[in-house]
Amino acid sequence: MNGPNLSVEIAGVTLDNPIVAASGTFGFGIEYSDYVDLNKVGAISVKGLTLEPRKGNPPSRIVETPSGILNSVGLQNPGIDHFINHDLPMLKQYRTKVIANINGKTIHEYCQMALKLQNTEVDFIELNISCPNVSQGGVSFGTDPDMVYRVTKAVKCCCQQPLIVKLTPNVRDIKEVAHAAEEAGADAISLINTLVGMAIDINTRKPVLANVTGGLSGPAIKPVALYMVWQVAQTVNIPIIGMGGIMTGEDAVEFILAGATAVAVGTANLVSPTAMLDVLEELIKYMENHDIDDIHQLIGGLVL
Amino acid sequence: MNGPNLSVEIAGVTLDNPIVAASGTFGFGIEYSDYVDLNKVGAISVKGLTLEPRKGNPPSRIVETPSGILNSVGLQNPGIDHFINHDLPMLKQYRTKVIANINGKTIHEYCQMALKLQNTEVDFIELNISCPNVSQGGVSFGTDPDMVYRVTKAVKCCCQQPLIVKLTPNVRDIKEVAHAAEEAGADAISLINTLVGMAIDINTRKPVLANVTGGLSGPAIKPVALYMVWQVAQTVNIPIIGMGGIMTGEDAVEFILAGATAVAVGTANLVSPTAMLDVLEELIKYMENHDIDDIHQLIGGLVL
Amino acid sequence: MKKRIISPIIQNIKIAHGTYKMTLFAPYIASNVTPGQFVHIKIPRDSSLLLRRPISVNGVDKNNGTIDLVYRVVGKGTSLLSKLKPNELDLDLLGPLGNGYKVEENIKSLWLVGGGCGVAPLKLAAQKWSNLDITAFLGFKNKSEAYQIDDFKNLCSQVFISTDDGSLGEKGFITHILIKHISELRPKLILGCGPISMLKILKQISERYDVPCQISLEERMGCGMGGCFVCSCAIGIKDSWDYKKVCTDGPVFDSREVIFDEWP
Amino acid sequence: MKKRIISPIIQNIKIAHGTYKMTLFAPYIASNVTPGQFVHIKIPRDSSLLLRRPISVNGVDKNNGTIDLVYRVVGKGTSLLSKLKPNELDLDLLGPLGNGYKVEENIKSLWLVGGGCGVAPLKLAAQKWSNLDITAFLGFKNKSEAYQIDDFKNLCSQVFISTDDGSLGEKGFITHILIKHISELRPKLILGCGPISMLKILKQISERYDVPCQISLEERMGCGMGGCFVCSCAIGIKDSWDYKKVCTDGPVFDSREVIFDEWP
Ligand SMILES: Cc1cc2nc3c(=O)[nH]c(=O)nc-3n(C[C@H](O)[C@H](O)[C@H](O)COP(=O)(O)OP(=O)(O)OC[C@H]3O[C@@H](n4cnc5c(N)ncnc54)[C@H](O)[C@@H]3O)c2cc1C
Ligand SMILES: Cc1cc2nc3c(=O)[nH]c(=O)nc-3n(C[C@H](O)[C@H](O)[C@H](O)COP(=O)(O)OP(=O)(O)OC[C@H]3O[C@@H](n4cnc5c(N)ncnc54)[C@H](O)[C@@H]3O)c2cc1C
Ligand SMILES: Cc1cc2nc3c(=O)[nH]c(=O)nc-3n(C[C@H](O)[C@H](O)[C@H](O)COP(=O)(O)O)c2cc1C
Ligand SMILES: Cc1cc2nc3c(=O)[nH]c(=O)nc-3n(C[C@H](O)[C@H](O)[C@H](O)COP(=O)(O)O)c2cc1C
Ligand code: FES
Ligand code: FES
Repeated sequence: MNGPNLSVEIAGVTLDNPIVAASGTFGFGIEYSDYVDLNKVGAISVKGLTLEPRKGNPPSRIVETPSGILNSVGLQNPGIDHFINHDLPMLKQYRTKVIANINGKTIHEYCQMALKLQNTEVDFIELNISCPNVSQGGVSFGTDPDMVYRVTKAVKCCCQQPLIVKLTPNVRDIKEVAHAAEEAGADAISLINTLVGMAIDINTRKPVLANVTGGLSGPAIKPVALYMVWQVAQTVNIPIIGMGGIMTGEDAVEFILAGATAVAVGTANLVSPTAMLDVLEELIKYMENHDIDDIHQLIGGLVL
Repeated sequence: MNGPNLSVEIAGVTLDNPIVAASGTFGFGIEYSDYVDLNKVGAISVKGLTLEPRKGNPPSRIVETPSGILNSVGLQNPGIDHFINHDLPMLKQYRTKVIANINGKTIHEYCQMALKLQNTEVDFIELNISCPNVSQGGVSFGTDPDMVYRVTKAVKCCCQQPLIVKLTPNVRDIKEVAHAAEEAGADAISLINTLVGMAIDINTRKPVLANVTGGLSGPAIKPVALYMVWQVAQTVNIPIIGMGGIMTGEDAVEFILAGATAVAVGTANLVSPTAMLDVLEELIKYMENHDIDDIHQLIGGLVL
Repeated sequence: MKKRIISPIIQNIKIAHGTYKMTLFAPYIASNVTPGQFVHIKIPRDSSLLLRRPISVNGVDKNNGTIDLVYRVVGKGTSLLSKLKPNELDLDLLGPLGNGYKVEENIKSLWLVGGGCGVAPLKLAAQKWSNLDITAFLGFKNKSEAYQIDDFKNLCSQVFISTDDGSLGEKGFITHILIKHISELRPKLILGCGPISMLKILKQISERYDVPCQISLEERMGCGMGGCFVCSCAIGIKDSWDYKKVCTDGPVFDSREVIFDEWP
Repeated sequence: MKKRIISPIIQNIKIAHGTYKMTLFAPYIASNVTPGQFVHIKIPRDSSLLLRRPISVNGVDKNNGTIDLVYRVVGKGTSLLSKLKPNELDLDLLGPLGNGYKVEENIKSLWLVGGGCGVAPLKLAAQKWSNLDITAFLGFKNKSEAYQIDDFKNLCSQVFISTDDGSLGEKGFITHILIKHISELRPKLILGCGPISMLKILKQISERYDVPCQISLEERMGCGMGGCFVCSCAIGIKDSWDYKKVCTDGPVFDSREVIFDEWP
């Protein structure tokens, strides 16, 4: 007998299954090919791209916290051109869908990147709007609904692929921001990005991260992420890619019940290279145990 | 030889040591007298009080999450009159300072409670402004700098004791809110309260908490709390009571280095009734190992 | 007085399907515990599991200073406990906690009604009040989940067993068997423990036949000391009840006072 | 090829103050590891500790399919490892990871310079290249922290030891001893591993005397596979460098390419 149906559609693109690699935690995919058959992953959101190559922040860039990690990579990446010419063709040998996670300092930069991605094999563009917007005095785009509207609208006008807007949790009301993205034409929402946090080395009295602060991810933030996904699911009509601390199939089920059409695995990839396949397998097992033959029977299935 | 000096002053009131019981996690203190010599705790912030007795939310009210807990007690308490007549006299048999944590649905209610506390032996009033403000359509007072200013100002006018304003982390910019509280006359700031979160039982498909959402606390949120305390310490000139996931003396040192004058222990009290004494002992050990003879040498001692 | 106790593990064995018995060295608790009281266990090793787990005391051996706990593996904490070996490490317990069952001097006969892991604390009651005339009604899902039946037979005048599938004793809920006997025998006091569905029926039965009944409630706990207000249960009379604390006001309550309608 | 391996613990013993040696059954790694490569270990039991810990391979026994790791207890993870007993559980490892030391065919003599736990991976180098003429310079804080000196003596032509306090070998930094010999002997290749302060001096020395030198760097890691970009170190030439990945581009780099100024 066949297993349950796992394929989901996001803005007209079909993913074989709802498991997505969260941006920044799975490189450009190829790094993991010793461990993972990339054909088995629904989609891969690649490391955050910028217009020019970026060195990123000085080390240390990571610190372990209780059931979480703080990172301050600072968007180290080889630049979007290198991605298009070098990494994308390698990744495109696999069935997995490719999400280009783009990061701009200005709206113009986002648009330039979207234009460069035209006529490439990229399946989705993911707008990461958590990074500080230099021209707005360092406040992150993603915390201001107006800015979210403007950047989404602008990129939507010049991008060919379906547009995913990735929300930051460092806001007062996630619904407001999600609503702004949908209004501006986003085809899907992904959330959450990391929470801002820090750690101090009490022997040196210095911050552990050279960048002082970092982004908190992992199981520690799962309850917050789940709440926000649920909130956004009640607000928008576009599909949601939920993430934040997903380590197991059971975690994935929670996010799907809360309203996510797909789920992304981030920190778990740092813990185990096969994390996504494990999550997928456990998700299938859960569905079989509960006689669920289509993932759509779970999406948004929370009972209040 | 004597140990290091641990006493700190907050708004003219001296605490024997900087360890405070976080509101809601240590009842009215007396519950713990089998385990803890209450004279040894710097201060106790009692369970959140309301004008009238409150039943609180239906069970389940607690769920464990990775390195954290979600709670949705819903401010069950016997009302401020019962506290003043019954609990306060018992607690006042001890040296520990008493912080009355008050919770109103309107500014008027906060003021009524502050007035009731006049001429009582309460040492501090702590304004918990994380609860939804009914007259403002359910948005929490604490997420809007204007409302924070107004409620703080109003209570400051009618309260006799030093006023601590307790901030919620569910905001975009904690500095803004802290600044508003200071401007309005707050004598101290305490932070952080819990982050909003949820958990789903994948077998019943229902939220685990009857109230659907709850507040996340414990080590999971420590990096976020520490970051916010550090941010606020750079913004205000009044003392800070830092909290969020403090389980050990080392955790306490991190918060003190980030700028907290005192630290509150919350979730750890649920894990171990002697948590505060353990934290205190470890703090002393750290100071001794590092030849620090006065806690003031640590406060704000982060090296950038 | 409640204490914090560091307790060596003497034995930890499987006694039924998914059910384990752990014997701990804890003389203070062995001497001071009342049936229905519980210990609050810190789960060792995995520091991501913050909360203690409440487990009732199942039996004591005052001479050896040991207590028995019987627990079902339902989640991460109990699964971790089930894997511990004797002397591998010491458990950190708080106890004895809560208010146990109360049997007045004038009571001569006692009915115990337990279901599933609710049978466990009743064994301590049978042990403590073994001088009384005890009738036990014990319900299990099936034969493989039944445990300690011989212990009850040794301590009680009469023991009735039922299983959902009839694989042991009578087939059906234990409350069905109870009801068959209650109209003729009219016991003076019932002590009950088990799943909420059973406790609801027990409350109805005891009210219908006007037999005093004490039941032990379960709720998710934090501190276990009355400090955090998370372990609430609705206690009082209809339209005039309050949330009481299972940890310090309970876990044992007079069944007439428990307002199950307020339970989700 | 990198693999994920579930590895039984064969032995886990203290070999010096704060320093442990763990022997694991991991035939695949024993057969495929190069000196300087490491395994990435999942810390068992405490699920609040998410990240794996990178530990270099210290020795191999291909016949028995075992590898040795030597590690210092510095924090929660290594402390937990140090308490594990043989056969208590299996460790989850990734490996062999990273680029190890490279010794070209034409090299006939080799100098190894190690400090503290940096001595550990050099033992595998001594083992692998024991047919060459090896001189080892090993520095420790004091006698009680020294380990595996006899092993080096068996594998190397000459072994120099120093300790900070002179309690074993010469007193002072090992780089001082190195400098005393380098001007006359001019080695063909130096392989170094140790604290960053030592590596900085090693880089200077090797540049001054124009001796090729490979050093192994440490940085906090995430994935260990090049996927997360957290393990950065500045590699290149002054004013034209990039952050490379310690996990896949390293941990071993040509010392001339390591830009220590960009290190915090
Ligand atoms: C007063 C009292 C006495 C009890 N005595 C026994 C006993 O003798 N034998 C026995 O098998 N069980 C007993 N229980 C239930 C037992 O506490 C739970 O089965 C256990 O805590 C589950 O832990 P876990 O980590 O395996 O499950 P998880 O689901 O992983 O636990 C997650 C959290 O939920 C709590 N929780 C889950 N189920 C329950 C429950 N039914 N009641 C209270 N908290 C729960 C846990 O304590 C923990 O905080 C008792 C409960 C109470 C309140
Ligand atoms: C390639 C490589 C090889 C290594 N080989 C050895 C070896 O053979 N023997 C040995 O004793 N040590 C070695 N180390 C250092 C070792 O990885 C750390 O000492 C260890 O991770 C500390 O873990 P902890 O949990 O005890 O410390 P904690 O401070 O509790 O660890 C917290 C986090 O910081 C990381 N961390 C802390 N110190 C270091 C460090 N010095 N380098 C990298 N990450 C660190 C941990 O991995 C963990 O993620 C090596 C490091 C690297 C990068
Ligand atoms: C090391 C690391 C790097 C990350 N880099 C990016 C990035 O470049 N772009 C982005 O949108 N999110 C980035 N993220 C955020 C993740 O994609 C994800 O939103 C977040 O980590 C929450 O999911 P998790 O808890 O499963 O990790 C990064 C996260 C980590 C841990
Ligand atoms: C069970 C519980 C009840 C709480 N009740 C209150 C309350 O009544 N008033 C309040 O200001 N904060 C309350 N809090 C928040 C704590 O005081 C504290 O701000 C928060 O838990 C973070 O600290 P921690 O991580 O050490 O627990 C409560 C927290 C918990 C866990
Ligand atoms: S568990 Fe804290 S009050 Fe009952
Ligand atoms: S540890 Fe992830 S890239 Fe090196």
